[in-house]
Amino acid sequence: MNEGIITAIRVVPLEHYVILSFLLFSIGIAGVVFRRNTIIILMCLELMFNSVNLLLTAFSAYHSDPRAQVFVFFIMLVAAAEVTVGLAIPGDDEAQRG
Amino acid sequence: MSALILISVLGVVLLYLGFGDNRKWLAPVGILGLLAALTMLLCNWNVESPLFAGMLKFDGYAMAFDMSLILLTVLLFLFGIDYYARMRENVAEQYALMLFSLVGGLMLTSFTNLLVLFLGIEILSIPLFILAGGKRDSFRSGEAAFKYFLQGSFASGFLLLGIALIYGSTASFDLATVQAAVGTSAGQGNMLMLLGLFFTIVGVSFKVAAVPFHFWNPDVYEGAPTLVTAFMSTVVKTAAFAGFYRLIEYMHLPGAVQTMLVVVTVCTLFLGNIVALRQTQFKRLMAYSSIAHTGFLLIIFLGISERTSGVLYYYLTTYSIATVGLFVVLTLAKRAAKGDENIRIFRGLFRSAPWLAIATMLLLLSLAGIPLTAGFVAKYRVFALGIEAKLRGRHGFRGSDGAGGHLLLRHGDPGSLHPQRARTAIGGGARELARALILRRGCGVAGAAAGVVEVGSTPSPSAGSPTDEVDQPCFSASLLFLYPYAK
Amino acid sequence: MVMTDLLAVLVPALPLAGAVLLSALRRKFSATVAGSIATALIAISFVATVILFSGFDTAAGGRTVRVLDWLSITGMDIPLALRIDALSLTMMLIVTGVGALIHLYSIGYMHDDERAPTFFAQLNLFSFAMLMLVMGSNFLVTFIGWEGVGLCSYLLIGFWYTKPDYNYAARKAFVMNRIGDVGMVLAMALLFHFLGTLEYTAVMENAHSIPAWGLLAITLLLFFGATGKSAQIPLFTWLPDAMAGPTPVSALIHAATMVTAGVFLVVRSSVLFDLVPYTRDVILWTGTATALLAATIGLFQNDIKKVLAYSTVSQLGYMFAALGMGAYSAAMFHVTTHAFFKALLFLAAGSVIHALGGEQDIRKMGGLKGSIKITFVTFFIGTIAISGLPLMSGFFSKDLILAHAFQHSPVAFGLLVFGAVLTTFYMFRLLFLVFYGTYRGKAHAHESPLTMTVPLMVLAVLSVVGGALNLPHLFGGHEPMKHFLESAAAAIRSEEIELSASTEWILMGITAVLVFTTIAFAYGRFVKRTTLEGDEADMPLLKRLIAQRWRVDELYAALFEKPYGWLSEHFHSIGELRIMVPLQNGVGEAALRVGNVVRKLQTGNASFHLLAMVAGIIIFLVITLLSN
Amino acid sequence: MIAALLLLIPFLAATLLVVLRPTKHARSVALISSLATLAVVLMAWATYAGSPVVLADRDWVPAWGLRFVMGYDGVGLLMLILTAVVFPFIIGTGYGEKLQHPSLVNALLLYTQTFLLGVFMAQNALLFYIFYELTLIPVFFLLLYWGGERRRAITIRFFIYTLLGGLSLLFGIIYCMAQGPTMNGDFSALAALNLPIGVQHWLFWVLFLAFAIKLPIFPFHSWQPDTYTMAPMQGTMVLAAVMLKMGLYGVIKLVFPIVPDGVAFWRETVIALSLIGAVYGGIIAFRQWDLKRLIAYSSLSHVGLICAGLFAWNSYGITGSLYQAFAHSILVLCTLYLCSALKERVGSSEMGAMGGLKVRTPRLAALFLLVLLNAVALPLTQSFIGEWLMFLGLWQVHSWLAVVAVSTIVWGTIYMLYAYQRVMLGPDKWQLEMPDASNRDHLFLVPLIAITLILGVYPAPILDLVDPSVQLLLSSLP
Amino acid sequence: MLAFFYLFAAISVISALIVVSARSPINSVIALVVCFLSIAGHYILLNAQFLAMVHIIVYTGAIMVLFLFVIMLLNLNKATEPMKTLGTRVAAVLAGGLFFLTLMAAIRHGINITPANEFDPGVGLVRSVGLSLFKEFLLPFEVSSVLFLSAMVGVVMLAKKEKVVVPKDGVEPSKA
Repeated sequence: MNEGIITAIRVVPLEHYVILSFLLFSIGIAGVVFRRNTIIILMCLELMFNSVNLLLTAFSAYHSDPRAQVFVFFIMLVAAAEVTVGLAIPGDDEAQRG
Repeated sequence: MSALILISVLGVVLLYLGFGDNRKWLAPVGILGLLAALTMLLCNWNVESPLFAGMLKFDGYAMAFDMSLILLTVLLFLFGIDYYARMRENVAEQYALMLFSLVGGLMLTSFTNLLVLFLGIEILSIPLFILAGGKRDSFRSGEAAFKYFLQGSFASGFLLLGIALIYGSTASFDLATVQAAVGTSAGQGNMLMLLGLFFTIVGVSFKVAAVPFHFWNPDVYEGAPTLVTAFMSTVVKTAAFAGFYRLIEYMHLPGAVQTMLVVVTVCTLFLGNIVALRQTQFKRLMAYSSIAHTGFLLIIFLGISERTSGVLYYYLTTYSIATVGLFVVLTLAKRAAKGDENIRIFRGLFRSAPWLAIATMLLLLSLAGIPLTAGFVAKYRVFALGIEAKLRGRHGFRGSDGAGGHLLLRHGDPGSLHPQRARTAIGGGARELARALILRRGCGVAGAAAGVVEVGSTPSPSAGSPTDEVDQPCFSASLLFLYPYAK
Repeated sequence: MVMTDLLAVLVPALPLAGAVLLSALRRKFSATVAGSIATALIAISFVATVILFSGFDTAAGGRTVRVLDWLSITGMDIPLALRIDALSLTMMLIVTGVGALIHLYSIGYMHDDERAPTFFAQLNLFSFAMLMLVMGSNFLVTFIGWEGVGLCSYLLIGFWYTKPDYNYAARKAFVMNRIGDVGMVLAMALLFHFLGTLEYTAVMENAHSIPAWGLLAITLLLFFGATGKSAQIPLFTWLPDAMAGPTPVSALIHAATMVTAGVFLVVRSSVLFDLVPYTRDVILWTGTATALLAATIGLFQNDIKKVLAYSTVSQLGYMFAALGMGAYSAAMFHVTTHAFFKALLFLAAGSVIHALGGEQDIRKMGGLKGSIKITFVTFFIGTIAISGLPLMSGFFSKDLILAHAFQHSPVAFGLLVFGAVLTTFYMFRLLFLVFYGTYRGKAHAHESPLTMTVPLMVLAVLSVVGGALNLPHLFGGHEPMKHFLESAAAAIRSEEIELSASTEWILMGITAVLVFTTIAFAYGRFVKRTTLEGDEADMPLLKRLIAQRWRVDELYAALFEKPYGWLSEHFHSIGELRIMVPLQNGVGEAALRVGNVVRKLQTGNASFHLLAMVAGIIIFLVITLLSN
Repeated sequence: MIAALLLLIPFLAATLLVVLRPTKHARSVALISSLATLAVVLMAWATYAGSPVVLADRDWVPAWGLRFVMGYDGVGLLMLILTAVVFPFIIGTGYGEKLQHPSLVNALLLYTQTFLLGVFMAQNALLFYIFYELTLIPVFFLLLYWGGERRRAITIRFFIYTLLGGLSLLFGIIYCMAQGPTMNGDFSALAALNLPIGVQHWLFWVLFLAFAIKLPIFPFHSWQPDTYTMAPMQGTMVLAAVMLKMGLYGVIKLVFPIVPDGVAFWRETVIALSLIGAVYGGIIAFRQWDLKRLIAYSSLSHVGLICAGLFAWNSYGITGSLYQAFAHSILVLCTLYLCSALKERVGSSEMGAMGGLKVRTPRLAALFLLVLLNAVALPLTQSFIGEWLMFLGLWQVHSWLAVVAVSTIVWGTIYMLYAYQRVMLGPDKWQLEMPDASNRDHLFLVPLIAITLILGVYPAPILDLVDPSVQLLLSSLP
Repeated sequence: MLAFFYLFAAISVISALIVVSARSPINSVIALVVCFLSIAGHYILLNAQFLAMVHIIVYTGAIMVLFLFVIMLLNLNKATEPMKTLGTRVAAVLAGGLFFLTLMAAIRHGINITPANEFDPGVGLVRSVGLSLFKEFLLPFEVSSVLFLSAMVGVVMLAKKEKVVVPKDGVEPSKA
């Protein structure tokens, strides 16, 4: 099974991953500007972070270097912290008081 | 490195202190801790070794900036004593968050790995998101905090994309290898590298509030409590610029990115100065003035050479000292004027607190860059750099700089020295309040002003890296600064 | 030699001392005391001039007395220096001689005016300025006198300053003089530019080295300056208005001395004018035109002093015509004789006005023959002198000019003769209307005191005897004045009348006949029927035009004064307020306006900020990619 | 030693005034200090032997090779004499004016004098610039707190307008200093720069803009009338009599040596502009109803002529313009003093409120007349010599420009006589009860008029002072 | 193998679009969960097994649950919140699209990166990631604890109810 998976890197060219992550990143941007509800905006932010994670993982696999995956790990960490803070900030008072 | 650890621990200690009702011990402990960190920093002053697994490198550059950051925080803590006098709860948290943010700043000044850059920015910003939302009574500060958070994380998204792309093309996060890779011909041609650089610079210049990313600046500065605004405009800006400079110091940026930087600088200078003319709200005025000064500092980035780090350091220090002083004066004037932050409240200051007014005027002159003040020398050296870099594009914004310089004079100065209107907003209340405060705080401000002036009259050579910047008189000024506070 | 230098400096110094003394202590002196001091000083300088004149021998040419090196920087050395030579001595004699008489006269005239000391101070100052003008050894010193004289005429015309139109007249005189002075300054600048010096002697020697266009420009500009000072065609309207000043002023300044400065200048630089025949023609025809124009206006004037003023302008026209013909000594001779009889006429008119208590309108006079005998006799002598009756001084000087005119260009001769006829007509009209017929006024005429009548008598004698100064060959004389002046201005040598004796006699005969017929005609018209002019409305067109002084004043007002006011008004309202000020703080406004626009960009809501940020990023990305 | 003395006396006196704030005899302290300065300058003049003198030469910023150099040559000394002579009179007018805080007013005046002396003695471009900017600050406060109506707006506009000019000057100076081998800005070093022609063409305007605003020349003059009219009497005197000459001095010391080809290229345009200013100022002055505004426009006209003479760029032109600068200062002092004396008597400087004052105040009228002589540049007055030399200088540049220049004497006459008539002559319109010229008026005006006449008859002392340095300047130019 | 990639890519893109365009927050949360799962799939494809696991635990487990909690607790779900004005929405779409297009234009000539010569299959496994995490990246690991601490303190501070301040010097009660 794992040979099959390992071969994926050789089969799936790197451009695809780059294009995919750019696409997700653009959707994230559109989402952030598109929606007014803070929750949705935060979710789109998460989406942007994830697209970068994907890109980094692809590069790490491509360069077969674990450091990028550690970086992704830290990104997840930061993203978590940000979401909690984001939700806590009383930005949209009407939503909460409503 | 030890300073980093010490300050984080200090933060936790302050949190614990917060439990009991010994609120009055918070600031002194904080200051002592910071001074201890400072001494530890000084003792291994010339130890050039990268301390920790290639992630942080405490070279002269980092040392100098760390010292400046710590001293500025000490300054703000002193300011905080009075500022938080009235507030009851979660004062300890405010101090702690500031220290944590300082930790982020220290990382930024000495990173050698892009991950540390990212983490540094995040650690620097997250506490600020919260601090900005500190003033819970006013709706504005919440909204400002949210706006700041939103744009902050949005920008770090781009930063991450940039770092990822750089990693993609150079297969490493280490700053030195990346800088080398950019220089090589392969790096130049490689599109991914170009995009990576672009997005990283976008991410960092958001923190520095260059033009297309400056939108958060005025609203957040206005919304946040004055102390946080002071913190943001001095410590955060210095740390961000240190990080930015460290990132692209030895990088031979490809032509395309260079032009992008030029365009950003021109827009920042132009917009910062022009819009500031119209501001009547003091903090928004300071925001736009800080944008204008960002424009100035970016000029340095255009003509980077081995000497320019000294100029960057000198400019940032003089700017920060002057800004802190002004914010202190603002708080005094604001409290006397019952919370009104319009620049009208400065009118008649001369009548009620002459020395304070003179100090303010000196600070304003330094910000505007009028001769015989440190500000002038800083601007002069930036100019000299600009000219040496034979940059044609600069005529445009040199003019706008002039306007910027005068904006402060135009708004700040006549207001405060206007004898006729002594009896307006500031009125009786200010007189006894000012006199009461004058002894404790005023001379602090005066000290800052004196520092600024003293520095100005003896312009220092711009040669060498920040380390030999440090031993020139401007630091004696800030030390002078500490003395009156130790009441 | 030192003595003559001292005397030379003394001549102008005395009037200056007088002026300073009198103006400083004007509170202390009474009218007569101040008057006598002033007269004494000018008399002493007259005596000094006479001594200088007697000790002067024409062979040695002139002497330059260097008082002070005034302007001495690298490449320029213009000293404050006086020059004593035939020409300056002649003028000095006129200025101090006639001046002294007029000073004496004005003691009486200004007796009951409380600001008399100031008047005498200004009179002395004028004499000083005139002497500097005449005695200057270079153009710049002459220019000192030139402008000084203009200033004094401004002060003296506007002496009774409480009347606004007197001030207007004074200002008009000074401004017109200054316009003339522009010509002078430009000429001097050009001269210095070419020759590097302004000394008369040096200029006259190497005048030929100046290129043709330079000479033309200099001479035309000098003449333009002269017209300003001597009231010729373009700049003459100030002289009639100058009659607003006290009569002695009119006599001294606007008859005898200042107005002849122009003639003096042309004679002094006659070498330059000799080299440019074109300018001389311009001078000839301007002079003739002025003579005729002034003469015609004089016909219908009703103010006694206005008639004399226009007659002065006309006589100056004659002098300039003579200069135009190259008859420099004839012009100087006419200047001298004119000084005598015109000063006499003015002083006599002053005496008439004094007698009638300030009345100047001849329509309210008449029949004064009996009551003020001396004034009548002297006025009569003056009239016949100016009309050029045979053997009078006017006859010799005017006919000399007419002879030159005949020889030079018959057309000019004809016009000038017609001018002479007109002069005779309006002078005798004046004489008959004032002294003959019945008295039409209200006041009781009484004869002026001795201080006023003595000068009249002296001048009357001079008017009669004046002709002897330059007696032509026909009458056995050998033109002493012409030979005397030759030493000063070389050009006078070439000034000869080649007419045969018989033609000269015929010319004199014609003029004499014409003069007598006009006298008879005037006698019939004014003594028999005392026809007075009605008001201008119902006059026929031509006569009304002449009576309204060819509407020259209105023309100048429309051409210059009103447009200048309009220009000044609009320069300020449009130029300053609507263009310059907005332009200047436009910079500030522009910055603020742009600031506003950009400030609007800073809307409150977060999403707009994000959008703007993304837009910024995209734009910058495009820029980066494109410039890659 | 002289430099230290010259700078210290007014500075110490001013600080003394600020610290002690003596209201009663503030003016006398200031007067004594200005007279002391005058004494020092006269001593310097006596010992001046024609060649440039270097007073102080110390290291200021060794790293850049910046040296603190003070000294003067003929032109500098003339300006020093001018400042020293003018300031006692300016302080003297203080006795008439009733201003609040007299000690502060005089302190500010003395500070201005210190910085002005500094400007005229600075031999280093950056030092020159710093003093040049510093003079603005005391004047700024003087105008801001003691000015007439709308002073805040006008002062700020004036200040920003001049600072903007200063800014372009700073940029120019730094640019020149950056060109040279070391960063020192000594005039001699800058003169030896000979920059490429192309650069000189635009650099000329960068350097000249500051002085064009300060002088002011035609298109940059719109700040002047408002500022002069609004400023307190002493403020206008300082602005018109001395600050203006800084512009002139700056042109001679900075613009001519550094950008000779630029000057050669732009000469005609600048002369044309300044002559337009001269004629334009003269014509507008004719219709002005406020005496002070009339003086402002007349000053604009005179300065236009002076600048044209200066840019004639030959020995007569420059000597003439410098001589005329001295004459213009004296003239402006007298006219402004007269204006303040009349304002004291009539209550406002509007000419409508005057008229026929000769009846009431004959002595004052006489003094006004004597001042008028100098204003109209009659021969035997100082202005005539200045104007005569300038006309000569201009003639060598371009004959038609000279004609326009000479025409200015007519416009000058028209508005001065018109003003004299509206103020003094005519019937006594308002029957106001007013004292005649007091002996303070005499004490002020008679010496000045004496200076005008003496220097009109015997100009040698000033001409000998200026001429050698002008020849030196011209010999060093292409 | 390629088919798997395209499958997961399609799922993630579609779910991302749903997240953005969903009417009610609940739908978008669910769509986001689907998107995260598809990304986890990608990780497995790239043999980054450690990351896949951590991803599922952290993102889908912690963050999405947090979102659900917030939505449910503060009942944001009930009304479909008002959409932004048409103008901004069009602008938003335009912005996203343009951004994507510019990036595509930038890399249209392909990415010329030299792959690592020897290819080590064990990169994504827990062992190698763990080794490098705790050897090379120890400092960031420790410092991120500061990050978490400040986040927690901040959140608690913000969320706490304000206590009324007992006036000490007669000044009317002013909230901190």
